[in-house]
Amino acid sequence: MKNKKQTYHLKIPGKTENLELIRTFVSRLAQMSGFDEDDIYKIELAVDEACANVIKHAYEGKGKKEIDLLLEIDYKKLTIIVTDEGVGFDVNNILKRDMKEYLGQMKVGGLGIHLIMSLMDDVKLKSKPGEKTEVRMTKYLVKDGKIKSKQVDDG
Amino acid sequence: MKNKKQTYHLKIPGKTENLELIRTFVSRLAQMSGFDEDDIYKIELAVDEACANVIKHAYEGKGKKEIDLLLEIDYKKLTIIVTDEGVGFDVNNILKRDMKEYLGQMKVGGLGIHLIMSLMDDVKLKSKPGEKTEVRMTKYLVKDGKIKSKQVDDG
Amino acid sequence: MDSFEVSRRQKNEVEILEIKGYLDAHTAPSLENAIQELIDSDTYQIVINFRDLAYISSAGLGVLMGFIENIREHGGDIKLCEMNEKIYRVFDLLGFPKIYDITEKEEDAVQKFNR
Amino acid sequence: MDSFEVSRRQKNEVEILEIKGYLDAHTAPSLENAIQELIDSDTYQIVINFRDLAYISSAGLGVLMGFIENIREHGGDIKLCEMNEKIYRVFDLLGFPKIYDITEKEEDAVQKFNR
Ligand SMILES: Nc1ncnc2c1ncn2[C@@H]1O[C@H](COP(=O)(O)OP(=O)(O)O)[C@@H](O)[C@H]1O
Ligand SMILES: Nc1ncnc2c1ncn2[C@@H]1O[C@H](COP(=O)(O)OP(=O)(O)O)[C@@H](O)[C@H]1O
Repeated sequence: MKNKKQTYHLKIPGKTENLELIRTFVSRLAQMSGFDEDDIYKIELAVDEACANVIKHAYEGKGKKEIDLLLEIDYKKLTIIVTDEGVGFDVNNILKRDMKEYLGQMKVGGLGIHLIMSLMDDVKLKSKPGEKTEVRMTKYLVKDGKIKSKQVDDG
Repeated sequence: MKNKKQTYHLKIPGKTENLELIRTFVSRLAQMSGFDEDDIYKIELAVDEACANVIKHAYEGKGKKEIDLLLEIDYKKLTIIVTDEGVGFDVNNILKRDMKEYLGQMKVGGLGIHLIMSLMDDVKLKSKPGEKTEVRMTKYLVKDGKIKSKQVDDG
Repeated sequence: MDSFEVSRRQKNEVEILEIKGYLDAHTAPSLENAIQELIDSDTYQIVINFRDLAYISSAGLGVLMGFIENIREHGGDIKLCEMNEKIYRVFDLLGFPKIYDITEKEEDAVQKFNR
Repeated sequence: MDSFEVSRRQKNEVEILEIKGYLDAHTAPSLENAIQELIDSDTYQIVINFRDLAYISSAGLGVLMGFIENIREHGGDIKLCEMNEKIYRVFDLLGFPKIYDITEKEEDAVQKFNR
Protein backbone atom coordinates (compact mmCIF):
# COMPACT_ATOMS: atom_id res chain seq x y z
CA MET A 1 0.00 0.00 0.00
CA LYS A 2 2.83 2.49 -0.50
CA ASN A 3 2.90 4.80 -3.50
CA LYS A 4 1.50 2.98 -6.46
CA LYS A 5 -2.19 2.76 -7.15
CA GLN A 6 -3.66 -0.64 -6.31
CA THR A 7 -6.88 -1.84 -7.86
CA TYR A 8 -9.37 -4.29 -6.36
CA HIS A 9 -12.24 -5.54 -8.43
CA LEU A 10 -15.35 -7.27 -7.15
CA LYS A 11 -18.33 -8.54 -9.14
CA ILE A 12 -21.15 -9.86 -7.08
CA PRO A 13 -24.81 -10.80 -7.61
CA GLY A 14 -27.13 -7.84 -7.04
CA LYS A 15 -29.07 -9.17 -4.05
CA THR A 16 -29.60 -7.56 -0.67
CA GLU A 17 -28.18 -10.59 1.12
CA ASN A 18 -24.79 -9.67 -0.38
CA LEU A 19 -24.70 -6.21 1.18
CA GLU A 20 -23.08 -7.50 4.34
CA LEU A 21 -20.35 -9.27 2.37
CA ILE A 22 -19.69 -6.09 0.41
CA ARG A 23 -19.45 -4.05 3.61
CA THR A 24 -17.09 -6.56 5.17
CA PHE A 25 -14.83 -6.43 2.13
CA VAL A 26 -14.84 -2.66 1.82
CA SER A 27 -14.30 -2.00 5.50
CA ARG A 28 -11.38 -4.42 5.63
CA LEU A 29 -9.81 -2.71 2.64
CA ALA A 30 -10.37 0.73 4.13
CA GLN A 31 -8.73 -0.48 7.32
CA MET A 32 -5.74 -1.81 5.40
CA SER A 33 -5.48 1.55 3.67
CA GLY A 34 -5.06 3.25 7.01
CA PHE A 35 -8.42 4.94 7.56
CA ASP A 36 -9.57 5.40 11.12
CA GLU A 37 -12.68 3.72 12.48
CA ASP A 38 -14.77 6.78 11.84
CA ASP A 39 -13.93 7.00 8.16
CA ILE A 40 -14.23 3.24 7.74
CA TYR A 41 -17.83 3.45 8.92
CA LYS A 42 -18.57 6.28 6.50
CA ILE A 43 -17.03 4.48 3.53
CA GLU A 44 -18.82 1.26 4.38
CA LEU A 45 -22.17 3.03 4.65
CA ALA A 46 -21.71 5.03 1.44
CA VAL A 47 -20.90 1.87 -0.52
CA ASP A 48 -23.83 0.05 1.06
CA GLU A 49 -26.17 2.86 -0.06
CA ALA A 50 -24.85 2.83 -3.62
CA CYS A 51 -25.18 -0.95 -3.86
CA ALA A 52 -28.62 -1.00 -2.25
CA ASN A 53 -29.71 1.49 -4.92
CA VAL A 54 -28.42 -0.79 -7.65
CA ILE A 55 -30.40 -3.69 -6.22
CA LYS A 56 -33.58 -1.71 -5.59
CA HIS A 57 -33.70 0.64 -8.55
CA ALA A 58 -31.45 -0.71 -11.30
CA TYR A 59 -32.34 -4.36 -10.84
CA GLU A 60 -35.68 -3.88 -9.13
CA GLY A 61 -34.91 -6.56 -6.60
CA LYS A 62 -34.66 -9.33 -9.15
CA GLY A 63 -31.04 -10.11 -8.33
CA LYS A 64 -30.17 -11.57 -11.68
CA LYS A 65 -27.47 -9.09 -12.62
CA GLU A 66 -24.23 -8.17 -10.96
CA ILE A 67 -22.94 -5.19 -9.07
CA ASP A 68 -19.51 -4.11 -10.21
CA LEU A 69 -17.25 -2.63 -7.54
CA LEU A 70 -13.90 -1.17 -8.43
CA LEU A 71 -11.76 0.01 -5.53
CA GLU A 72 -8.65 2.06 -6.12
CA ILE A 73 -6.19 2.78 -3.36
CA ASP A 74 -3.19 5.02 -3.40
CA TYR A 75 -1.27 6.60 -0.58
CA LYS A 76 -3.68 9.47 -0.21
CA LYS A 77 -7.15 8.23 -1.10
CA LEU A 78 -9.60 5.40 -1.63
CA THR A 79 -11.94 5.64 -4.61
CA ILE A 80 -14.85 3.26 -5.04
CA ILE A 81 -16.75 3.01 -8.30
CA VAL A 82 -20.07 1.20 -8.19
CA THR A 83 -21.47 0.36 -11.62
CA ASP A 84 -24.65 -1.42 -12.63
CA GLU A 85 -26.24 -2.58 -15.87
CA GLY A 86 -29.56 -1.07 -14.95
CA VAL A 87 -32.16 1.41 -16.01
CA GLY A 88 -30.50 4.70 -15.11
CA PHE A 89 -32.14 7.89 -13.88
CA ASP A 90 -32.05 11.65 -14.23
CA VAL A 91 -29.23 12.74 -11.96
CA ASN A 92 -30.05 16.45 -12.05
CA ASN A 93 -33.53 15.81 -10.93
CA ILE A 94 -32.31 14.00 -7.82
CA LEU A 95 -29.61 16.51 -6.93
CA LYS A 96 -32.05 19.40 -6.97
CA ARG A 97 -34.09 18.00 -4.10
CA ASP A 98 -34.05 19.98 -0.92
CA MET A 99 -33.58 17.63 1.98
CA LYS A 100 -35.33 19.76 4.56
CA GLU A 101 -38.44 20.22 2.49
CA TYR A 102 -38.32 16.57 1.65
CA LEU A 103 -38.20 15.41 5.25
CA GLY A 104 -40.93 17.91 6.10
CA GLN A 105 -43.22 15.92 3.85
CA MET A 106 -42.20 12.72 5.59
CA LYS A 107 -41.89 10.74 2.42
CA VAL A 108 -40.20 7.38 2.31
CA GLY A 109 -36.91 7.07 0.48
CA GLY A 110 -34.61 9.58 -1.13
CA LEU A 111 -32.09 9.33 1.68
CA GLY A 112 -29.39 7.21 0.04
CA ILE A 113 -27.82 9.64 -2.38
CA HIS A 114 -27.97 12.40 0.19
CA LEU A 115 -26.08 10.16 2.62
CA ILE A 116 -23.44 9.23 0.05
CA MET A 117 -22.81 12.90 -0.65
CA SER A 118 -22.51 13.68 3.05
CA LEU A 119 -20.25 10.77 3.92
CA MET A 120 -17.67 10.91 1.15
CA ASP A 121 -15.28 13.70 0.15
CA ASP A 122 -15.92 13.54 -3.62
CA VAL A 123 -18.94 12.02 -5.29
CA LYS A 124 -19.68 11.81 -9.00
CA LEU A 125 -22.93 10.35 -10.28
CA LYS A 126 -23.08 9.33 -13.91
CA SER A 127 -26.43 8.18 -15.20
CA LYS A 128 -29.14 8.82 -17.77
CA PRO A 129 -32.56 7.25 -18.04
CA GLY A 130 -32.16 3.99 -19.94
CA GLU A 131 -28.43 3.71 -19.28
CA LYS A 132 -26.20 2.17 -16.66
CA THR A 133 -25.40 4.12 -13.52
CA GLU A 134 -21.94 4.79 -12.15
CA VAL A 135 -21.38 6.16 -8.66
CA ARG A 136 -17.80 7.23 -8.10
CA MET A 137 -16.88 8.22 -4.56
CA THR A 138 -13.59 9.15 -2.93
CA LYS A 139 -12.39 9.47 0.63
CA TYR A 140 -9.07 11.15 1.28
CA LEU A 141 -6.49 9.77 3.66
CA VAL A 142 -4.44 12.90 3.35
CA LYS A 143 -6.05 16.31 3.58
CA ASP A 144 -4.24 19.53 2.66
CA GLY A 145 -0.94 17.74 2.38
CA LYS A 146 -1.04 16.03 5.75
CA ILE A 147 -2.47 12.81 7.03
CA LYS A 148 -5.89 13.38 8.47
CA SER A 149 -6.11 12.94 12.20
CA LYS A 150 -9.64 12.26 13.31
CA GLN A 151 -12.76 13.24 11.50
CA VAL A 152 -11.95 16.51 9.77
CA ASP A 153 -15.35 16.97 8.28
CA ASP A 154 -18.73 15.40 8.42
CA GLY A 155 -19.81 16.10 4.87
CA MET B 1 -28.64 -18.86 -2.28
CA LYS B 2 -31.37 -21.30 -3.25
CA ASN B 3 -31.16 -23.32 -6.43
CA LYS B 4 -29.48 -21.22 -9.05
CA LYS B 5 -25.74 -21.00 -9.35
CA GLN B 6 -24.35 -17.70 -8.08
CA THR B 7 -21.00 -16.39 -9.19
CA TYR B 8 -18.70 -14.08 -7.24
CA HIS B 9 -15.63 -12.67 -8.90
CA LEU B 10 -12.69 -11.07 -7.17
CA LYS B 11 -9.52 -9.65 -8.72
CA ILE B 12 -6.92 -8.53 -6.28
CA PRO B 13 -3.23 -7.56 -6.36
CA GLY B 14 -0.98 -10.56 -5.78
CA LYS B 15 0.63 -9.49 -2.52
CA THR B 16 0.82 -11.36 0.76
CA GLU B 17 -0.80 -8.49 2.62
CA ASN B 18 -4.00 -9.26 0.72
CA LEU B 19 -4.25 -12.84 1.97
CA GLU B 20 -6.17 -11.81 5.04
CA LEU B 21 -8.69 -9.87 2.95
CA ILE B 22 -9.13 -12.87 0.68
CA ARG B 23 -9.70 -15.16 3.66
CA THR B 24 -12.23 -12.77 5.16
CA PHE B 25 -14.16 -12.65 1.91
CA VAL B 26 -14.10 -16.38 1.30
CA SER B 27 -15.02 -17.35 4.83
CA ARG B 28 -17.94 -14.92 4.85
CA LEU B 29 -19.20 -16.38 1.59
CA ALA B 30 -18.77 -19.93 2.85
CA GLN B 31 -20.73 -18.98 5.94
CA MET B 32 -23.52 -17.47 3.83
CA SER B 33 -23.58 -20.70 1.81
CA GLY B 34 -24.34 -22.66 4.95
CA PHE B 35 -21.04 -24.40 5.71
CA ASP B 36 -20.27 -25.14 9.32
CA GLU B 37 -17.31 -23.60 11.14
CA ASP B 38 -15.17 -26.60 10.47
CA ASP B 39 -15.63 -26.52 6.72
CA ILE B 40 -15.30 -22.74 6.63
CA TYR B 41 -11.84 -23.07 8.15
CA LYS B 42 -10.85 -25.69 5.59
CA ILE B 43 -12.08 -23.65 2.65
CA GLU B 44 -10.39 -20.52 3.94
CA LEU B 45 -7.08 -22.32 4.40
CA ALA B 46 -7.20 -24.06 1.00
CA VAL B 47 -7.83 -20.75 -0.76
CA ASP B 48 -5.07 -19.08 1.25
CA GLU B 49 -2.63 -21.79 0.16
CA ALA B 50 -3.57 -21.47 -3.51
CA CYS B 51 -3.23 -17.68 -3.40
CA ALA B 52 0.03 -17.79 -1.44
CA ASN B 53 1.39 -20.05 -4.18
CA VAL B 54 0.39 -17.56 -6.84
CA ILE B 55 2.20 -14.79 -4.99
CA LYS B 56 5.31 -16.82 -4.20
CA HIS B 57 5.74 -18.93 -7.31
CA ALA B 58 3.77 -17.36 -10.16
CA TYR B 59 4.61 -13.75 -9.31
CA GLU B 60 7.74 -14.36 -7.31
CA GLY B 61 6.71 -11.91 -4.66
CA LYS B 62 6.71 -8.94 -6.99
CA GLY B 63 3.02 -8.20 -6.46
CA LYS B 64 2.48 -6.47 -9.77
CA LYS B 65 -0.07 -8.86 -11.17
CA GLU B 66 -3.47 -9.90 -9.95
CA ILE B 67 -4.93 -13.02 -8.44
CA ASP B 68 -8.21 -13.99 -10.02
CA LEU B 69 -10.74 -15.67 -7.74
CA LEU B 70 -13.97 -17.04 -9.08
CA LEU B 71 -16.40 -18.42 -6.52
CA GLU B 72 -19.42 -20.41 -7.59
CA ILE B 73 -22.14 -21.35 -5.16
CA ASP B 74 -25.12 -23.56 -5.69
CA TYR B 75 -27.30 -25.36 -3.22
CA LYS B 76 -24.94 -28.25 -2.83
CA LYS B 77 -21.39 -26.98 -3.25
CA LEU B 78 -18.93 -24.11 -3.30
CA THR B 79 -16.29 -24.12 -6.04
CA ILE B 80 -13.35 -21.73 -5.98
CA ILE B 81 -11.14 -21.23 -9.00
CA VAL B 82 -7.85 -19.45 -8.40
CA THR B 83 -6.11 -18.34 -11.59
CA ASP B 84 -2.84 -16.51 -12.12
CA GLU B 85 -0.94 -15.09 -15.06
CA GLY B 86 2.27 -16.70 -13.94
CA VAL B 87 4.99 -19.08 -14.94
CA GLY B 88 3.25 -22.43 -14.47
CA PHE B 89 4.78 -25.72 -13.34
CA ASP B 90 4.75 -29.44 -14.01
CA VAL B 91 1.72 -30.69 -12.13
CA ASN B 92 2.55 -34.40 -12.44
CA ASN B 93 5.91 -33.85 -10.91
CA ILE B 94 4.37 -32.29 -7.82
CA LEU B 95 1.59 -34.82 -7.39
CA LYS B 96 4.04 -37.73 -7.40
CA ARG B 97 5.76 -36.55 -4.24
CA ASP B 98 5.39 -38.78 -1.24
CA MET B 99 4.58 -36.68 1.78
CA LYS B 100 6.07 -39.02 4.33
CA GLU B 101 9.35 -39.33 2.57
CA TYR B 102 9.34 -35.63 2.01
CA LEU B 103 8.84 -34.77 5.66
CA GLY B 104 11.49 -37.34 6.55
CA GLN B 105 13.98 -35.21 4.71
CA MET B 106 12.79 -32.16 6.60
CA LYS B 107 12.83 -29.90 3.61
CA VAL B 108 11.13 -26.54 3.58
CA GLY B 109 8.04 -26.09 1.46
CA GLY B 110 5.93 -28.45 -0.58
CA LEU B 111 3.12 -28.41 1.95
CA GLY B 112 0.61 -26.16 0.23
CA ILE B 113 -0.70 -28.37 -2.52
CA HIS B 114 -0.81 -31.34 -0.18
CA LEU B 115 -2.96 -29.29 2.19
CA ILE B 116 -5.32 -28.14 -0.53
CA MET B 117 -5.86 -31.74 -1.58
CA SER B 118 -6.53 -32.81 1.99
CA LEU B 119 -8.88 -29.97 2.86
CA MET B 120 -11.16 -29.89 -0.17
CA ASP B 121 -13.43 -32.57 -1.63
CA ASP B 122 -12.42 -32.11 -5.28
CA VAL B 123 -9.24 -30.46 -6.53
CA LYS B 124 -8.11 -29.95 -10.10
CA LEU B 125 -4.75 -28.42 -10.93
CA LYS B 126 -4.24 -27.11 -14.41
CA SER B 127 -0.76 -25.88 -15.27
CA LYS B 128 2.20 -26.30 -17.57
CA PRO B 129 5.63 -24.74 -17.36
CA GLY B 130 5.40 -21.34 -19.02
CA GLU B 131 1.63 -21.10 -18.74
CA LYS B 132 -0.86 -19.78 -16.25
CA THR B 133 -1.99 -21.97 -13.38
CA GLU B 134 -5.56 -22.73 -12.43
CA VAL B 135 -6.48 -24.37 -9.14
CA ARG B 136 -10.11 -25.46 -9.02
CA MET B 137 -11.38 -26.72 -5.69
CA THR B 138 -14.80 -27.76 -4.49
CA LYS B 139 -16.36 -28.35 -1.11
CA TYR B 140 -19.73 -30.07 -0.94
CA LEU B 141 -22.52 -28.88 1.28
CA VAL B 142 -24.51 -31.98 0.49
CA LYS B 143 -22.89 -35.41 0.56
CA ASP B 144 -24.57 -38.52 -0.84
CA GLY B 145 -27.84 -36.71 -1.24
CA LYS B 146 -28.04 -35.32 2.29
CA ILE B 147 -26.77 -32.22 3.96
CA LYS B 148 -23.46 -32.93 5.63
CA SER B 149 -23.56 -32.90 9.38
CA LYS B 150 -20.14 -32.33 10.85
CA GLN B 151 -16.84 -33.12 9.23
CA VAL B 152 -17.48 -36.19 7.13
CA ASP B 153 -13.93 -36.57 6.01
CA ASP B 154 -10.58 -35.06 6.64
CA GLY B 155 -9.12 -35.60 3.21
CA MET C 1 -27.99 -15.85 9.03
CA ASP C 2 -29.32 -13.87 11.92
CA SER C 3 -27.48 -10.65 11.34
CA PHE C 4 -30.48 -8.69 12.62
CA GLU C 5 -33.02 -9.37 15.36
CA VAL C 6 -36.03 -7.58 16.82
CA SER C 7 -37.47 -8.41 20.19
CA ARG C 8 -40.46 -6.93 21.90
CA ARG C 9 -41.29 -5.96 25.46
CA GLN C 10 -43.74 -3.70 27.30
CA LYS C 11 -43.27 -0.91 29.84
CA ASN C 12 -46.25 1.05 31.12
CA GLU C 13 -48.50 1.55 28.12
CA VAL C 14 -45.54 1.65 25.79
CA GLU C 15 -44.28 -1.08 23.46
CA ILE C 16 -40.51 -1.34 23.28
CA LEU C 17 -38.72 -2.86 20.30
CA GLU C 18 -35.12 -3.83 20.91
CA ILE C 19 -33.15 -4.08 17.72
CA LYS C 20 -29.86 -5.88 17.41
CA GLY C 21 -27.17 -6.36 14.78
CA TYR C 22 -27.10 -4.97 11.27
CA LEU C 23 -30.05 -3.06 9.87
CA ASP C 24 -29.71 -2.67 6.11
CA ALA C 25 -31.78 -3.11 2.95
CA HIS C 26 -31.71 -6.86 3.53
CA THR C 27 -32.88 -6.87 7.12
CA ALA C 28 -35.15 -3.79 7.08
CA PRO C 29 -38.25 -5.85 6.17
CA SER C 30 -37.94 -7.61 9.49
CA LEU C 31 -38.23 -4.31 11.38
CA GLU C 32 -41.04 -3.32 9.06
CA ASN C 33 -42.95 -6.48 9.97
CA ALA C 34 -42.44 -5.91 13.68
CA ILE C 35 -43.85 -2.38 13.50
CA GLN C 36 -46.69 -3.48 11.24
CA GLU C 37 -47.67 -6.08 13.81
CA LEU C 38 -47.90 -3.41 16.49
CA ILE C 39 -50.09 -1.25 14.28
CA ASP C 40 -52.28 -4.22 13.42
CA SER C 41 -52.99 -4.61 17.12
CA ASP C 42 -53.69 -0.88 17.47
CA THR C 43 -50.46 -0.21 19.32
CA TYR C 44 -49.19 3.24 18.52
CA GLN C 45 -46.92 4.13 21.42
CA ILE C 46 -43.60 2.72 20.34
CA VAL C 47 -40.05 3.09 21.61
CA ILE C 48 -37.18 1.60 19.63
CA ASN C 49 -34.11 0.78 21.68
CA PHE C 50 -30.94 0.93 19.57
CA ARG C 51 -28.54 -0.28 22.27
CA ASP C 52 -27.50 -3.47 20.47
CA LEU C 53 -27.65 -2.10 16.95
CA ALA C 54 -24.22 -2.16 15.31
CA TYR C 55 -25.09 -0.71 11.93
CA ILE C 56 -27.85 1.16 10.13
CA SER C 57 -28.28 2.25 6.54
CA SER C 58 -30.96 4.48 5.02
CA ALA C 59 -33.17 1.44 4.47
CA GLY C 60 -33.59 1.30 8.25
CA LEU C 61 -34.44 4.98 8.45
CA GLY C 62 -36.82 4.51 5.55
CA VAL C 63 -38.83 2.04 7.62
CA LEU C 64 -39.38 4.68 10.30
CA MET C 65 -40.40 7.26 7.71
CA GLY C 66 -42.87 4.80 6.25
CA PHE C 67 -44.90 4.47 9.45
CA ILE C 68 -44.53 7.74 11.27
CA GLU C 69 -47.34 9.66 9.60
CA ASN C 70 -49.91 6.94 10.18
CA ILE C 71 -48.79 6.43 13.77
CA ARG C 72 -48.98 10.13 14.61
CA GLU C 73 -52.40 10.40 13.03
CA HIS C 74 -53.48 7.83 15.59
CA GLY C 75 -52.09 9.95 18.40
CA GLY C 76 -49.03 7.76 18.82
CA ASP C 77 -45.34 8.15 18.09
CA ILE C 78 -42.10 6.27 17.48
CA LYS C 79 -39.43 7.42 19.90
CA LEU C 80 -35.82 6.38 19.62
CA CYS C 81 -33.27 5.76 22.36
CA GLU C 82 -29.82 4.46 23.35
CA MET C 83 -28.15 5.01 19.96
CA ASN C 84 -24.40 4.75 19.83
CA GLU C 85 -22.50 7.66 18.39
CA LYS C 86 -22.04 6.23 14.89
CA ILE C 87 -25.69 5.46 14.50
CA TYR C 88 -26.78 8.79 15.88
CA ARG C 89 -24.57 10.47 13.31
CA VAL C 90 -26.48 8.83 10.45
CA PHE C 91 -29.77 10.10 11.88
CA ASP C 92 -28.21 13.49 12.39
CA LEU C 93 -26.82 13.72 8.85
CA LEU C 94 -30.31 13.18 7.51
CA GLY C 95 -31.98 15.67 9.80
CA PHE C 96 -33.97 13.11 11.76
CA PRO C 97 -33.47 14.68 15.20
CA LYS C 98 -35.83 17.44 14.00
CA ILE C 99 -38.59 14.93 13.30
CA TYR C 100 -38.06 12.27 15.96
CA ASP C 101 -37.54 12.34 19.71
CA ILE C 102 -34.17 10.72 20.29
CA THR C 103 -33.17 10.19 23.92
CA GLU C 104 -30.17 8.62 25.58
CA LYS C 105 -32.09 6.63 28.18
CA GLU C 106 -34.98 4.33 27.41
CA GLU C 107 -36.73 5.61 30.52
CA ASP C 108 -36.84 9.12 29.13
CA ALA C 109 -38.27 7.92 25.84
CA VAL C 110 -41.02 6.05 27.68
CA GLN C 111 -41.64 9.07 29.93
CA LYS C 112 -42.30 11.28 26.94
CA PHE C 113 -45.47 9.31 26.28
CA ASN C 114 -46.76 9.84 29.79
CA ARG C 115 -46.53 13.59 29.96
CA MET D 1 -1.73 -3.90 10.81
CA ASP D 2 -0.73 -6.09 13.69
CA SER D 3 -2.49 -9.24 12.70
CA PHE D 4 0.35 -11.31 14.11
CA GLU D 5 2.61 -10.88 17.13
CA VAL D 6 5.44 -12.80 18.74
CA SER D 7 6.55 -12.25 22.29
CA ARG D 8 9.35 -13.88 24.18
CA ARG D 9 9.80 -15.15 27.69
CA GLN D 10 12.07 -17.55 29.59
CA LYS D 11 11.34 -20.52 31.84
CA ASN D 12 14.19 -22.57 33.26
CA GLU D 13 16.75 -22.83 30.47
CA VAL D 14 14.01 -22.75 27.86
CA GLU D 15 13.00 -19.86 25.63
CA ILE D 16 9.26 -19.55 25.09
CA LEU D 17 7.78 -17.80 22.07
CA GLU D 18 4.14 -16.86 22.38
CA ILE D 19 2.50 -16.34 19.05
CA LYS D 20 -0.75 -14.50 18.55
CA GLY D 21 -3.16 -13.81 15.71
CA TYR D 22 -2.87 -14.90 12.11
CA LEU D 23 0.22 -16.72 10.88
CA ASP D 24 0.25 -16.81 7.08
CA ALA D 25 2.63 -16.12 4.20
CA HIS D 26 2.50 -12.43 5.07
CA THR D 27 3.29 -12.71 8.75
CA ALA D 28 5.56 -15.79 8.69
CA PRO D 29 8.75 -13.68 8.27
CA SER D 30 8.09 -12.18 11.67
CA LEU D 31 8.19 -15.63 13.31
CA GLU D 32 11.23 -16.44 11.21
CA ASN D 33 13.03 -13.38 12.55
CA ALA D 34 12.15 -14.24 16.13
CA ILE D 35 13.59 -17.75 15.83
CA GLN D 36 16.64 -16.48 13.94
CA GLU D 37 17.35 -14.10 16.82
CA LEU D 38 17.31 -16.98 19.28
CA ILE D 39 19.72 -18.95 17.13
CA ASP D 40 21.98 -15.94 16.75
CA SER D 41 22.29 -15.84 20.52
CA ASP D 42 22.99 -19.60 20.65
CA THR D 43 19.60 -20.41 22.11
CA TYR D 44 18.42 -23.78 20.88
CA GLN D 45 15.86 -24.89 23.45
CA ILE D 46 12.66 -23.37 22.16
CA VAL D 47 9.00 -23.82 23.02
CA ILE D 48 6.35 -22.18 20.90
CA ASN D 49 3.07 -21.50 22.66
CA PHE D 50 0.12 -21.45 20.25
CA ARG D 51 -2.55 -20.47 22.78
CA ASP D 52 -3.39 -17.14 21.15
CA LEU D 53 -2.89 -18.22 17.57
CA ALA D 54 -6.14 -18.01 15.60
CA TYR D 55 -4.93 -19.20 12.22
CA ILE D 56 -1.99 -20.91 10.57
CA SER D 57 -1.19 -21.73 6.95
CA SER D 58 1.62 -23.83 5.55
CA ALA D 59 3.88 -20.78 5.47
CA GLY D 60 3.93 -20.94 9.26
CA LEU D 61 4.75 -24.64 9.27
CA GLY D 62 7.41 -23.95 6.67
CA VAL D 63 9.19 -21.65 9.12
CA LEU D 64 9.48 -24.49 11.63
CA MET D 65 10.76 -26.87 8.96
CA GLY D 66 13.37 -24.31 7.95
CA PHE D 67 15.06 -24.26 11.35
CA ILE D 68 14.53 -27.67 12.86
CA GLU D 69 17.51 -29.44 11.33
CA ASN D 70 20.01 -26.79 12.38
CA ILE D 71 18.52 -26.56 15.87
CA ARG D 72 18.64 -30.31 16.41
CA GLU D 73 22.21 -30.47 15.19
CA HIS D 74 23.00 -28.12 18.06
CA GLY D 75 21.32 -30.46 20.52
CA GLY D 76 18.24 -28.30 20.81
CA ASP D 77 14.65 -28.61 19.66
CA ILE D 78 11.48 -26.69 18.89
CA LYS D 79 8.57 -28.02 20.92
CA LEU D 80 4.99 -26.92 20.36
CA CYS D 81 2.16 -26.51 22.86
CA GLU D 82 -1.37 -25.28 23.58
CA MET D 83 -2.68 -25.55 20.02
CA ASN D 84 -6.41 -25.26 19.54
CA GLU D 85 -8.15 -28.04 17.68
CA LYS D 86 -8.26 -26.32 14.29
CA ILE D 87 -4.58 -25.54 14.32
CA TYR D 88 -3.64 -28.98 15.53
CA ARG D 89 -5.56 -30.45 12.64
CA VAL D 90 -3.38 -28.59 10.13
CA PHE D 91 -0.24 -29.99 11.78
CA ASP D 92 -1.84 -33.39 11.84
CA LEU D 93 -2.87 -33.35 8.17
CA LEU D 94 0.75 -32.71 7.23
CA GLY D 95 2.19 -35.39 9.49
CA PHE D 96 3.95 -33.00 11.84
CA PRO D 97 3.12 -34.85 15.07
CA LYS D 98 5.60 -37.49 13.90
CA ILE D 99 8.41 -34.95 13.69
CA TYR D 100 7.62 -32.51 16.50
CA ASP D 101 6.71 -32.89 20.14
CA ILE D 102 3.31 -31.29 20.51
CA THR D 103 1.94 -31.04 24.04
CA GLU D 104 -1.22 -29.62 25.52
CA LYS D 105 0.41 -27.85 28.44
CA GLU D 106 3.35 -25.50 28.17
CA GLU D 107 4.77 -27.03 31.34
CA ASP D 108 5.05 -30.41 29.68
CA ALA D 109 6.81 -28.97 26.65
CA VAL D 110 9.35 -27.28 28.93
CA GLN D 111 9.73 -30.46 30.99
CA LYS D 112 10.72 -32.43 27.91
CA PHE D 113 13.94 -30.43 27.72
CA ASN D 114 14.86 -31.25 31.30
CA ARG D 115 14.61 -34.99 31.12
N1 LIG E 1 -28.35 2.67 -9.46
C1 LIG E 1 -29.50 3.30 -9.76
N2 LIG E 1 -30.21 2.97 -10.86
C2 LIG E 1 -31.37 3.60 -11.15
N3 LIG E 1 -31.90 4.60 -10.42
C3 LIG E 1 -31.23 4.99 -9.31
C4 LIG E 1 -30.01 4.37 -8.92
N4 LIG E 1 -29.57 4.98 -7.80
C5 LIG E 1 -30.47 5.92 -7.50
N5 LIG E 1 -31.49 5.95 -8.40
C6 LIG E 1 -32.65 6.87 -8.43
O1 LIG E 1 -32.39 7.94 -7.53
C7 LIG E 1 -33.45 8.04 -6.57
C8 LIG E 1 -32.89 8.52 -5.23
O2 LIG E 1 -32.11 7.51 -4.64
P1 LIG E 1 -31.84 7.52 -3.09
O3 LIG E 1 -31.44 8.90 -2.68
O4 LIG E 1 -30.88 6.46 -2.77
O5 LIG E 1 -33.23 7.23 -2.41
P2 LIG E 1 -34.17 5.95 -2.46
O6 LIG E 1 -33.34 4.81 -2.87
O7 LIG E 1 -34.65 5.84 -1.08
O8 LIG E 1 -35.25 6.29 -3.44
C9 LIG E 1 -34.08 6.68 -6.53
O9 LIG E 1 -35.41 6.73 -6.12
C10 LIG E 1 -33.94 6.24 -7.98
O10 LIG E 1 -34.96 6.76 -8.78
N1 LIG F 1 0.54 -20.84 -8.92
C1 LIG F 1 1.71 -21.46 -9.14
N2 LIG F 1 2.53 -21.03 -10.13
C2 LIG F 1 3.71 -21.65 -10.36
N3 LIG F 1 4.16 -22.72 -9.65
C3 LIG F 1 3.39 -23.19 -8.65
C4 LIG F 1 2.14 -22.60 -8.35
N4 LIG F 1 1.59 -23.30 -7.33
C5 LIG F 1 2.47 -24.26 -7.01
N5 LIG F 1 3.55 -24.22 -7.80
C6 LIG F 1 4.70 -25.15 -7.79
O1 LIG F 1 4.35 -26.27 -7.01
C7 LIG F 1 5.30 -26.46 -5.95
C8 LIG F 1 4.63 -27.02 -4.72
O2 LIG F 1 3.76 -26.07 -4.14
P1 LIG F 1 3.35 -26.21 -2.64
O3 LIG F 1 2.93 -27.61 -2.38
O4 LIG F 1 2.36 -25.16 -2.32
O5 LIG F 1 4.69 -25.99 -1.80
P2 LIG F 1 5.60 -24.69 -1.65
O6 LIG F 1 4.81 -23.50 -2.07
O7 LIG F 1 5.93 -24.67 -0.21
O8 LIG F 1 6.80 -24.97 -2.52
C9 LIG F 1 5.93 -25.11 -5.75
O9 LIG F 1 7.21 -25.20 -5.21
C10 LIG F 1 5.93 -24.54 -7.16
O10 LIG F 1 7.04 -25.00 -7.89
